[in-house]
Formats: sequence, structure tokens, C-alpha cells
Amino acid sequence: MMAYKISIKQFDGPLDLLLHLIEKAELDIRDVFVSEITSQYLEYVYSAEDLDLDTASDFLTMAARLMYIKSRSLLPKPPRETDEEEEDPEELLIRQLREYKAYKQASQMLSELEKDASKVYTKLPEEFILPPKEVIFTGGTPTELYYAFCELLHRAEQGGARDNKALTHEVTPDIYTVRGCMAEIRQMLREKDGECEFFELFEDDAPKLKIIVMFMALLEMLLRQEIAINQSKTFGKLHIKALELKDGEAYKNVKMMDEVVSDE
Amino acid sequence: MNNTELLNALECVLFVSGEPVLIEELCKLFDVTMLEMTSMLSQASKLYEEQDRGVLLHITEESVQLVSNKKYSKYVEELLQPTQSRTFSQALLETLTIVAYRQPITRAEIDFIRGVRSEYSVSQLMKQGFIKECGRKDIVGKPQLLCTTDKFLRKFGLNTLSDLPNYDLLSDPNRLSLPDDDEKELIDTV
Amino acid sequence: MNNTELLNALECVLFVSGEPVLIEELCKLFDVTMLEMTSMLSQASKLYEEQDRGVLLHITEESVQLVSNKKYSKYVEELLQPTQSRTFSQALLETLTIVAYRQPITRAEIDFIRGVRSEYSVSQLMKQGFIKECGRKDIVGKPQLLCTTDKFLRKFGLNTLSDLPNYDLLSDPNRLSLPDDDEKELIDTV
Repeated sequence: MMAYKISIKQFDGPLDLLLHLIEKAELDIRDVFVSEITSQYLEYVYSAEDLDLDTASDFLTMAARLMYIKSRSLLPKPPRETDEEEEDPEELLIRQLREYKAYKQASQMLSELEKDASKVYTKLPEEFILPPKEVIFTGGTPTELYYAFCELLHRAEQGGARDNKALTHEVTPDIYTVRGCMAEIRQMLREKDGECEFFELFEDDAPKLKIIVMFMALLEMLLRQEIAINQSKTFGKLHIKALELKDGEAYKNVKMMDEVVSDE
Repeated sequence: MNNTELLNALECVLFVSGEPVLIEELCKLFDVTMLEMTSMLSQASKLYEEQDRGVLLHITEESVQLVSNKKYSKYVEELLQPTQSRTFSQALLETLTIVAYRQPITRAEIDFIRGVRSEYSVSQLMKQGFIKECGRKDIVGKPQLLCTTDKFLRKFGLNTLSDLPNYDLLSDPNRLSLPDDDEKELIDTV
Repeated sequence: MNNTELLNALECVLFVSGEPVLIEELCKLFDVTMLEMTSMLSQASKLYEEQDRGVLLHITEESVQLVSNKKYSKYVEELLQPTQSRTFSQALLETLTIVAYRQPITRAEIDFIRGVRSEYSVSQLMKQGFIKECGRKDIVGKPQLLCTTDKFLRKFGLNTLSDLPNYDLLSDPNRLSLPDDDEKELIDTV
């Protein structure tokens, strides 16, 4: 029967082998089960020398399917079930063979396409020396800057909303201390009948550091409800009003902002 | 920037890039809409072809690449002796074909059509970038759905999937009800 | 093969090669004399230039190469390395504005005015070249002093810092309040 020796490796699975046998016998796929194809297939698979574990299972499963179909044709047909859920195994295999054949043929056409497309060449990317990557900022006008600054000053005037933990270093308590400034503010408020403007707290040429520490002192006093700060209108001046001014002694065991920082 | 200038600039960036450039990126670069860009590209592509230029535009839905005109491939081969990329094995080609026509498709469906397990072929094709995952099928186990890539189109010289031979027939999942002979005729006429 | 065909084929092989190709080899390839080839090349080169093509021919005595036209290099750069465009975040704008009005200033002072840490904003602004170090403050720790750069002025279309709205008033280091009503009028007319 096996007049020629061919390797099973040249077939891409049992359907491929079946198709090969069908074509060799010049049969139509539909006639596969009335032909010798089944026995040819079985003989081929069982005599194949290079049937290893990797490829064996698919081929053997197909062999079992073919034998099952063959045995069905020899036995009287069982009475038909009313619901035909299961596709007839013979029909299913014919369907599979047809479908596989269609895509196998299509794959040969694809192979031609690829061969043709392989005459098309591309080139490697150029080496292009690039300047360092830049971020382009959009927007940003002097007016925007101005408003941002006004907003900051506004916030500075509001004062209370500050997250004081952010203030970390460069507050040099050697020169100005929060405690000292608090005393100064209390004194000023006493002189001015309990009310004054924020800017009255400084001399005109007060160093920035003093303003900063003064500011911190104000915050401490606000926190401890010694004073209240209010503003007649948005962007207006800040008024400081004494609530209950305390004695410096009252905070003997309390750490002020600058003291917390310098301890760290 | 007028049309001619834009086409020249396009030639320049595609030349430098060498690789496929996403059409989306070109839109951003030249500040034109997708519609304007695709119409411009197809116009340019036609122009190149008409002039039998040494380079042509290979346009897919996603990207565009400057490629050599295969009409002159014999000169390229003679002068540069480029290494031919290896061709696909039958198993790879069959698997790729099934994914191409039937995407999105699960591995089990491929296995069924081919009658063998396609695990290795699928992993090889994925590794080489010809197919990719494109979601999960909403059935038990949520299997991976596979589809082809832009690289696949380029490799086979296609602009779009429907350029595949017999696409309508073979992409129809119900096509199998066709009688053998009809099918045979259809395929044989390709 | 006529002249046009030869020029197209030439474009094709130069494209695929990417590198300079010896004119001698081209003569052999197309079976023409050195004289014919050099005249053809210079003719082609002129044509490319006249058309402002995206690629030009770079011809030396020995070789010829297809090169990108530098006229379009900004597109190439943009494509290969797109610039990110961002708007100034509130934090960046605030920090920048403080440095602008109050320079030279230390980071701690900025932190104080903003009420939050400005470390990230400062480093970003320095990286982008809008602010720079301009010395050290002579206090404990010798902190860095920051000021704006020339790029800052250009970005905001200013000739000098004093072109900033209300500069004289707001640059006063002692000032921690908004302009009062009289001053405000001045501002609103800016």
C-alpha cells in the first residue's frame, strides 16, 4: 500500500494529511468516507516512523475519529433524537476539511503576496543629532504673573490659611524671635487701643526677616486667639484687633514656630 | 505652508524616519486634521506612482512609510545584495492566514480550523509582531482574542485587510455552508 | 532605459542604501560612463533643489548620497523628539512671579510667601531655564539666591524686569500686602 515513504513531519497536522490523500486519489472531499481514504490514513499514521509524542496525539485523535465514523456506517443507525444538538461527526469532519482547505489555499496566496512584497525595501532611520528635549510652556503673560503675585499677597494678607509646617529654615531666631515679635505686637496694640493696621507693625525700612518673623508671631497670636485679623473688603487692608492679650509668661512651656524648627 | 511644501516636508520626515510613521503623529506635526492628512497622503501616493518614482508611499490605516519601488528591485539587489528575510513555514503561514481572515479569533478556534494545536505558531507570530492580542472573548475562561498588526500589512504589501485575496468570502464565519464546487470555483478564479 | 527611468532607479538604490554610494559603482550598475553619470547626477541634484524636495543629493567627487533637506529639519526634530507643551501650573506661576518681583530671593523666602514648600517648582523652573542661581545670601547656611533669566524675559515678552506690571510698587521687599486703593487704580490701568 505505502509505495512511497514520506515523512509525517511534512504534514501540518491530520487535516493536511487527509487533504493530501484526497488530492492524490483525485476525490471530492464529500466522497472521503466512501473511499479508501480512511484505511490509507490509518495505515499511514501507524506505519509512520517519525511519529513522536509531540505530533502523535493530533494524528491519533483523527484516527480514532475516522474509525468511529467508519463503525457508525457499519452499524444500524440509532433512532434519531428529536433535538439535533450534536453535529453528525461525518458532516463535521467534511466541514473541517473544507474549511481547512480554503485557508490552506489562501495561505499559498499570501505566500505569493509576501514574495512580491519582499522586493520592496526600506531604509534604516537616519542618525539625527537632536538638541536636548525642551518643554514649551504655553500661556504665561505678564498680566498673569501680576495676578498670581496679587493673589499671593492677598493670601499673605489673609495670613491664617497658611500651612506653617512648610516654613523650614533660614528663620534666624538669634536676631528676631517669634516670642520677641509677639511682645512687640502686644505693645503696639496696647499703645493703639487694641487695634492697628498690619503695616503699622513695621518701620518703613524693616528688614525682610523681621517682617517674616512678625508675620509668624501674628500667626501664633491668631492661633492662640490673642488677636483677630479682619479685612473690610477683598484686597483691602488687614486690621489687627486685640482679643485677649496675654503675658509672655503664659507661653513658657509652649514652643513657637521658630523654636520647633531650630530644635530639629 | 502650502500643499507642495507640506508634501516635501512629508517626504523629508518619512525619509529620515525610515520606519513607518503614525498618521496621527503626522497630523499633529503639520497641524492638519486626520481627513486632510489621509487625503493628502493618498494624493501624494498616487503622484509618486504615476511618476514611477524610485520611492513610493506605503499607506495603511494607521501609518505611512517610504518604501522602495519594487520595479527597480533588481538594481537594489545587484548593488546592495540585501539579505532576504526568511519566509514563513507552512504552519506559521497557515496560522497567520486564519488570523488575518477571521480576526478577532481565539487560539482554540485556530486550532479547530487547522486540526492541530497552534500554540507554537501563535507565540512565534506574536514574537515577530505580526499578530497581537486585541481583547478577550466573553466566554468561559475569557480567552485571548488575536488579530493582525500594521507590520503584517506591510510585510504582505497590503494597505488594508480587505486587500486580502477573496477577503469577503473567507472572512465570513458562516462561509462553510457553501457547497464544495462553488467554493472551488471562487477560489480557483483568484 | 531612458533618462527618467534611470533617475528613478537611482533614487531607489540611493534610498535603500542610505549611505554614500560610489559613483563608479553606479556607472557599472547602470552601464553608463563616468561622464554620463556625473552629468546626470548634477542635473538630478539641481532638479531636486529647484523643487525644494524633502531629500537632496549630496554629491562629492567620488560618491553620492540621498540626504534630508535641512529646510525641513524643524519637522524632523519635532517628529523625532516632540516638544511637550504644558501650561504653567499655578505652583510654577506663583513661584516664578515671586522670583520675578522679589529677586534675588532664597527658596525659604519663596516658601514663606507661598506658605508651602516650593522645592519642586524651583527645580522645575531652573530646569526649564526661567530662573537661575545668582549668588549666595550672606546668612547662616549661605542659601542660594535665585533670580530670573533672559529666557524668562523673552517668554513673557518683557524687555526688562521693570516692565512687569506695578513693578516698583510690588518689588519692594518689605511689602507683604496688596496695593491699597490709590495704588490699585494704577494697576487697573496697566
